[in-house]
Amino acid sequence: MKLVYFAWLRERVGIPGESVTPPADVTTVGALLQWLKARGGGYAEALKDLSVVRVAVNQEYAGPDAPVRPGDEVALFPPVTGG
Amino acid sequence: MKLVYFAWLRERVGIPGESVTPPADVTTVGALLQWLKARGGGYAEALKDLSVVRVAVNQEYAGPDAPVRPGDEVALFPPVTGG
Amino acid sequence: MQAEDFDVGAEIAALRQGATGSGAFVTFTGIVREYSSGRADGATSDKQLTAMTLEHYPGMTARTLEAIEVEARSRWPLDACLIVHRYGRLEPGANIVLVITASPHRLAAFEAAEFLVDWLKTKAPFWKLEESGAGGHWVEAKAIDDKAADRWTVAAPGPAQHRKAG
Amino acid sequence: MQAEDFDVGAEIAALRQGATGSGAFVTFTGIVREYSSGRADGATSDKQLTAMTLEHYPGMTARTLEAIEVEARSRWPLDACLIVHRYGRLEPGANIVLVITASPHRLAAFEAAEFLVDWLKTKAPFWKLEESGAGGHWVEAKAIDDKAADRWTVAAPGPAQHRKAG
Repeated sequence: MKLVYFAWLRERVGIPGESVTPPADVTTVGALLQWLKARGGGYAEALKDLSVVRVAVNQEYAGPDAPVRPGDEVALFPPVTGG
Repeated sequence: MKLVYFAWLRERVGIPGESVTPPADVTTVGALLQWLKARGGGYAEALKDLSVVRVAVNQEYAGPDAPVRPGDEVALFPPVTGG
Repeated sequence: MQAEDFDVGAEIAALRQGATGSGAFVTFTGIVREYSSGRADGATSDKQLTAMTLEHYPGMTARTLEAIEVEARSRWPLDACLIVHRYGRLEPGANIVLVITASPHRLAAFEAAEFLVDWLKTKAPFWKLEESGAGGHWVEAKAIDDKAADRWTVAAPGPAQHRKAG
Repeated sequence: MQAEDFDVGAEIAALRQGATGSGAFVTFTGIVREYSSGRADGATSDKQLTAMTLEHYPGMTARTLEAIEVEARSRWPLDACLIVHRYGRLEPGANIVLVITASPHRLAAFEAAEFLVDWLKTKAPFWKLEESGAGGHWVEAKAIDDKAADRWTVAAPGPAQHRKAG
């Protein structure tokens, strides 16, 4: 699974993206966020307030119950501020 | 009093404007329109449906009860269609 | 108002010089269509236009445009606004009218531009004569334009409040 | 989306070539302001900006802009519409975003442009980093933008109906 991070979430995690292999029971966006957060350090810092974390799976917005699978591109970022 | 006409109202009256001296009892926009209409011909044709006639006195929109005085510039025209 | 054409890009660029606090610029450009805009009674008419002639009432036009601009500035926080309206004989595709608004707030810029166009359509003394193969035809005022203009006659203290009701 | 600047006048002119049936063109241009836009909590901050950096998510941005345009075209009768959004480091006064809509109907052109900007602000994956003397600061999303975007999530069969409720 490919993870990508943007804006202050990228800064807090410390890298723009990475490949990860979460445990088999991590099958939803919500579970993935909890698993990442449990890594501590920059991850815990970046994900401490999930109300300001948005997720896109394969470049489509996805809620906490949306499925994630090996091979997906999962993006984590703050609420958007373009325009 | 100076009268000016625009658009199809001008075409029906047949002239772009004129100086008139209405009787002393013509003191309002409404009375002026009735007096002009009574002239017949192009005036009667132009003023037959007053719901589509707009009036400006000294370049400000004016209703039927607005006063008109000697020296005023009174414009008669259809509802505007610019923009 | 003017008979000459205008350059939308140049007008925007000029306005931007004087509105450095603004993040939002909205423009409306009205141009002569190729086909008649239909009749006021809703009947469709697809007459191909050869030209559109805009008649206006010079002294009153200037006063009205000024009054409309003052009103818009009193209602919205505008750093700049511009109204250019042409008159005379114009061919299909030609510019008729340009409205530009600049504000720190995009909703204000949008609303002020809509307001200016709605008021232009219902208050500024311009009249359109469409020319087609069938001859000349004075465009009739549309009820929908009066309705659009009426949106702004209810007390509208600001963009947010106005929108809240939407 | 692009890093390069755009020319509003040239973009309008190009769009007009392909929209000869349209009488109404609306543009929205967003530019980098000279001062910080304030914090999401409403606290005012008048920090003078030295630059604004726009980060984006390339693949998703393209998909989102396309989806937003398709949605606008399904809701309003548009002859043409254009979205240009820049990314990278931009200085005060620089163009950020351009939206143009063309329609036979001015209300449709206005509403579609507002819709596109509202959706851009709340859905397109761009993030603004303001740089000032005090360092870098990620702009926070504003509740007012969500509210503006929410205007369009109620069933809105067309401009007239939407406005009627206003």
